[in-house]
Amino acid sequence: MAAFLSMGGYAAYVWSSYAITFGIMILLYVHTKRQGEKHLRWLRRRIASQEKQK
Amino acid sequence: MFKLFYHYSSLRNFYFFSEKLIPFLIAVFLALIIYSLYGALISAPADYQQGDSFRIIYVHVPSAWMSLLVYMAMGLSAVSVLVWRVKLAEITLSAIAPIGAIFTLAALVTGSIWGKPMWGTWWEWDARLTSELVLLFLYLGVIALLRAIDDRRTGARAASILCLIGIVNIPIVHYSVEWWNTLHQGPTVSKFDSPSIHIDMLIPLLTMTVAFMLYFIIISLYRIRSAILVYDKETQWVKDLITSSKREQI
Amino acid sequence: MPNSLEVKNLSVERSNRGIIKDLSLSLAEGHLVHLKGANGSGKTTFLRALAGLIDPSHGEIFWNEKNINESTFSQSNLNYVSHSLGLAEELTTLENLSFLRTISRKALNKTVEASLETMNLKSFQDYRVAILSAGQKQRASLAQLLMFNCPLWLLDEPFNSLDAESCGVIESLIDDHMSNGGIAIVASHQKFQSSTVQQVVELK
Amino acid sequence: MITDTHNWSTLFILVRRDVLKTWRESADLLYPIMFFVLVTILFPFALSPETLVLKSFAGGLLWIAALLAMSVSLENLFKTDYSSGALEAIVLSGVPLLLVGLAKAIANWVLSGLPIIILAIPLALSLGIDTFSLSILLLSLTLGSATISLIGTSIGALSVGLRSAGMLIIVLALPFFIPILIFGAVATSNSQTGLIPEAELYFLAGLLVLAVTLTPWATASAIRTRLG
Repeated sequence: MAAFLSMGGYAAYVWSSYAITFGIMILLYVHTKRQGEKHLRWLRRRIASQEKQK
Repeated sequence: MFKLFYHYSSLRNFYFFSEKLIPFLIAVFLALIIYSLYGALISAPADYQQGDSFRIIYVHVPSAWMSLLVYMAMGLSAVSVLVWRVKLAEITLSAIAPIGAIFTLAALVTGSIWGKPMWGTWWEWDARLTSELVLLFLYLGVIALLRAIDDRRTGARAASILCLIGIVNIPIVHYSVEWWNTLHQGPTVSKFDSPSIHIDMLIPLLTMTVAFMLYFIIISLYRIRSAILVYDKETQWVKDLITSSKREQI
Repeated sequence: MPNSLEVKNLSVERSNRGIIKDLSLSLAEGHLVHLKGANGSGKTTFLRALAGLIDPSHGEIFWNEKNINESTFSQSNLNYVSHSLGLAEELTTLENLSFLRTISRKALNKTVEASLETMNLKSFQDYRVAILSAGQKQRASLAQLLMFNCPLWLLDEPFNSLDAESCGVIESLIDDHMSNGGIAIVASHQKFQSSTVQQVVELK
Repeated sequence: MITDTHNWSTLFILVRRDVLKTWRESADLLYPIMFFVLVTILFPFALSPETLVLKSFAGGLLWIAALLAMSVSLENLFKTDYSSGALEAIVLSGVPLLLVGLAKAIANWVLSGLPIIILAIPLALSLGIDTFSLSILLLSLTLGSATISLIGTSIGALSVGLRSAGMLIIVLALPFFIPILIFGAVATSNSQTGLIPEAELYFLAGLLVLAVTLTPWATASAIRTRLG
C-alpha cells in the first residue's frame, strides 16, 4: 500500500494533479447545484408574490 | 409558423427530456470514472522513462481534449444562435463556457505539475501548454463578455460572435505557437506525446476521456435546465412546475 | 398594393424584463397612431422593434405581409427618428445630413438645404452639432423626414424641447405625410393636433 | 455585392467621415501615437541604455508597443457614434453593414496604424536597428497593423457601450493578436541576423487576407447585436 501511495517517488506530483483536477470538477458540480437551488427559490418567491398581487 | 412552434416546444421538451436522461448519465459516469481511476493508478504499467509520474497523463490529456471539445461545442451553439436563432443554443452557450474554462485550467495546472519532474521548472513554454494558455484567455474573454452585457439574449449573441472569431483563431494560435516554439528551442518531440503508448496505458486514457465527456454533459444539463426555468419564467408550464412540486432541486 | 403594418402578439424582453407583452396591432395607409405611456412602459422599445433594430422574443411584425426580421428585409421603407438624434457632435449639421443622404438606400425627397430651410435651420447649417441647442438638434434630426420618401414614420418624442412654432411645423409635416397615404406612429407625452383621427395606443 | 460602384463610393464616404470626425476631435488622434512612443521609451529605462542590448530586443519591443497602442485606440471607434445615435442612423439608412465594418477598420488603421508605422522609423533607428531590418519591420508592421485594426474593430463593435469597454476590448482582443505579434517580432529579429524572413511575412499577409474576408461580417453582426 505504501508503494502505491509513494507513486515511485512522485507522490506529490501525481496526487496533487488528481486532487486539483477532481477538486475543481467537484467544486463546479457543487456550485452548479447551489445555483440551481438559488434560481428555484427565486422563481418560487417570484410566483408567490405574483399570486399575491392578483 | 414552424419557427414559432419550434421555439415554444423545444425548451419545454428539452427540460422534460433531459430529466429522464440525467440519472442514466450519472450511473454510467460513476462506473466509468471508477474503472478509469483503477486503470490509471493501478493497472497501467509505469512508464520506463518517467516512472509513475506519467500517470498525470490520465488527468492532463483528457482535460486538454475536453477544453478543446467544449470550445467546439460552444462554436456549434454559436452558429445555431446566429444562423438559426435557436433559443436553446443561446442558453447552452452561456451555460457551458465556465465548464470549458474549468477543463482548461485543470489541463494547465496538471501540465505544469507534470513538467516539474520532467524539466525541473514549473512552467515550460511548450507549444501545447502555451496554446492551452491562450485557449484559457479565449474562454475568459467569452465569459467576461457574457458578464458585461446585462440583456441575456444580446449577451449570448455577442458571445457567439466572439466565440466564432475564437474558433477561427485556435488553429492559427496553435500553428504560430508551434512555429515560434520550434524556432527558439529547436524541433523536439513535444514532451507530451510519449512515443509508443502501450495498450494497457491507452485504455484508461480513453475511458477517462469518455467519463469527462459525461461529466461535461451532466453539468451542462443542470445549468441549462435551471437557465430554461429562468428564461421561460413567464410561461405557464414553468409556473405549474414550480408550484406543483415541492422539489428542492432540479 | 397599399402598404400595411401588422403586429401579431409581440412581446419583447430587455435585460431579462418583459417590456412589451403580447401586443397586436394592424395599420393601413393613412393610419396615425399616438403612442402613449409612462416612462419605461416600452414606447421606445416598441418603436425600435418596429424599426427592426430589436428582435422580439415572441410574436412577429409584418410589413406588407413580409416578416421584418428575415435577413433579406431592408429598412428602406421607414424613417425612424429616435430621441438619440443620430447626428455626430463633431460634424456640422450640413455634413451630418448630407452624409446620411448620400449613403442612404432610401428613396430621396427634398435636398438637405431645402429640408433645413423648412426647419428654419438654414443659418445654422455650418455650425457643429455640439454647439446647437436641444431644440435645434431635434429639428435638424427631424429634417430627415423631408430628405427621404418613406411610407412609414416612427417618431420617438418628436415634440420635446421644441418651441410652439416648431411643433406647428412638425404637425403640418405629419399631416402632409398622412394625406399622401403614409403610416405614422408617434410616441409623445404631449397631445398634438392632426387632421387625421389619432388611434391612441396606451402601453402599461 | 461589394463590387458595384455605389458601394465603393459609400465605403469611401464612410471612411472620409470617420477620419474627418476624429480629425476634428484631434485629442483622440494623439493617444495612440503618444502611447506608442512612451511605451517604446520605457524599455531603455527598464532594460539598459546600451544599443547592443536594445538592438537584440528592438523588433519585439516595437511590436509590443505598436500592438498596445493600437488596442488603446479601439475603444472610441464606435463610442461617440453609439452614444449620439449616429451608428443607429447609419444602420437604418440601409447601407450594407459589411461596408460599415470595413470602413470603420480602414478609418482606425488610417488614424492609428499609419501614424505608428511612420513613427516606428525614428524609434527603430534610435534602438539601433539597421536599415535592412527596418524595412522588414515596416513591412511587417503594415501587414500586422491592418490585421489588428480589422480584428480590433470587430471586438470594439462587440463591446461598444459597455461599462469599462476600453479595458474589455483589450482583454478580449489580445489573444487574437498573439499570432500577429509572433510573426511580426520573429520577422524583425530574423532580419537582424541577415536572414530574409519571407515565411513570416507570407504568414502576416495570409492573416491579413483572412481578416479582411471574415471580420467585416463579424463587425456587421456585432453592430446589429449591440444596437438590438
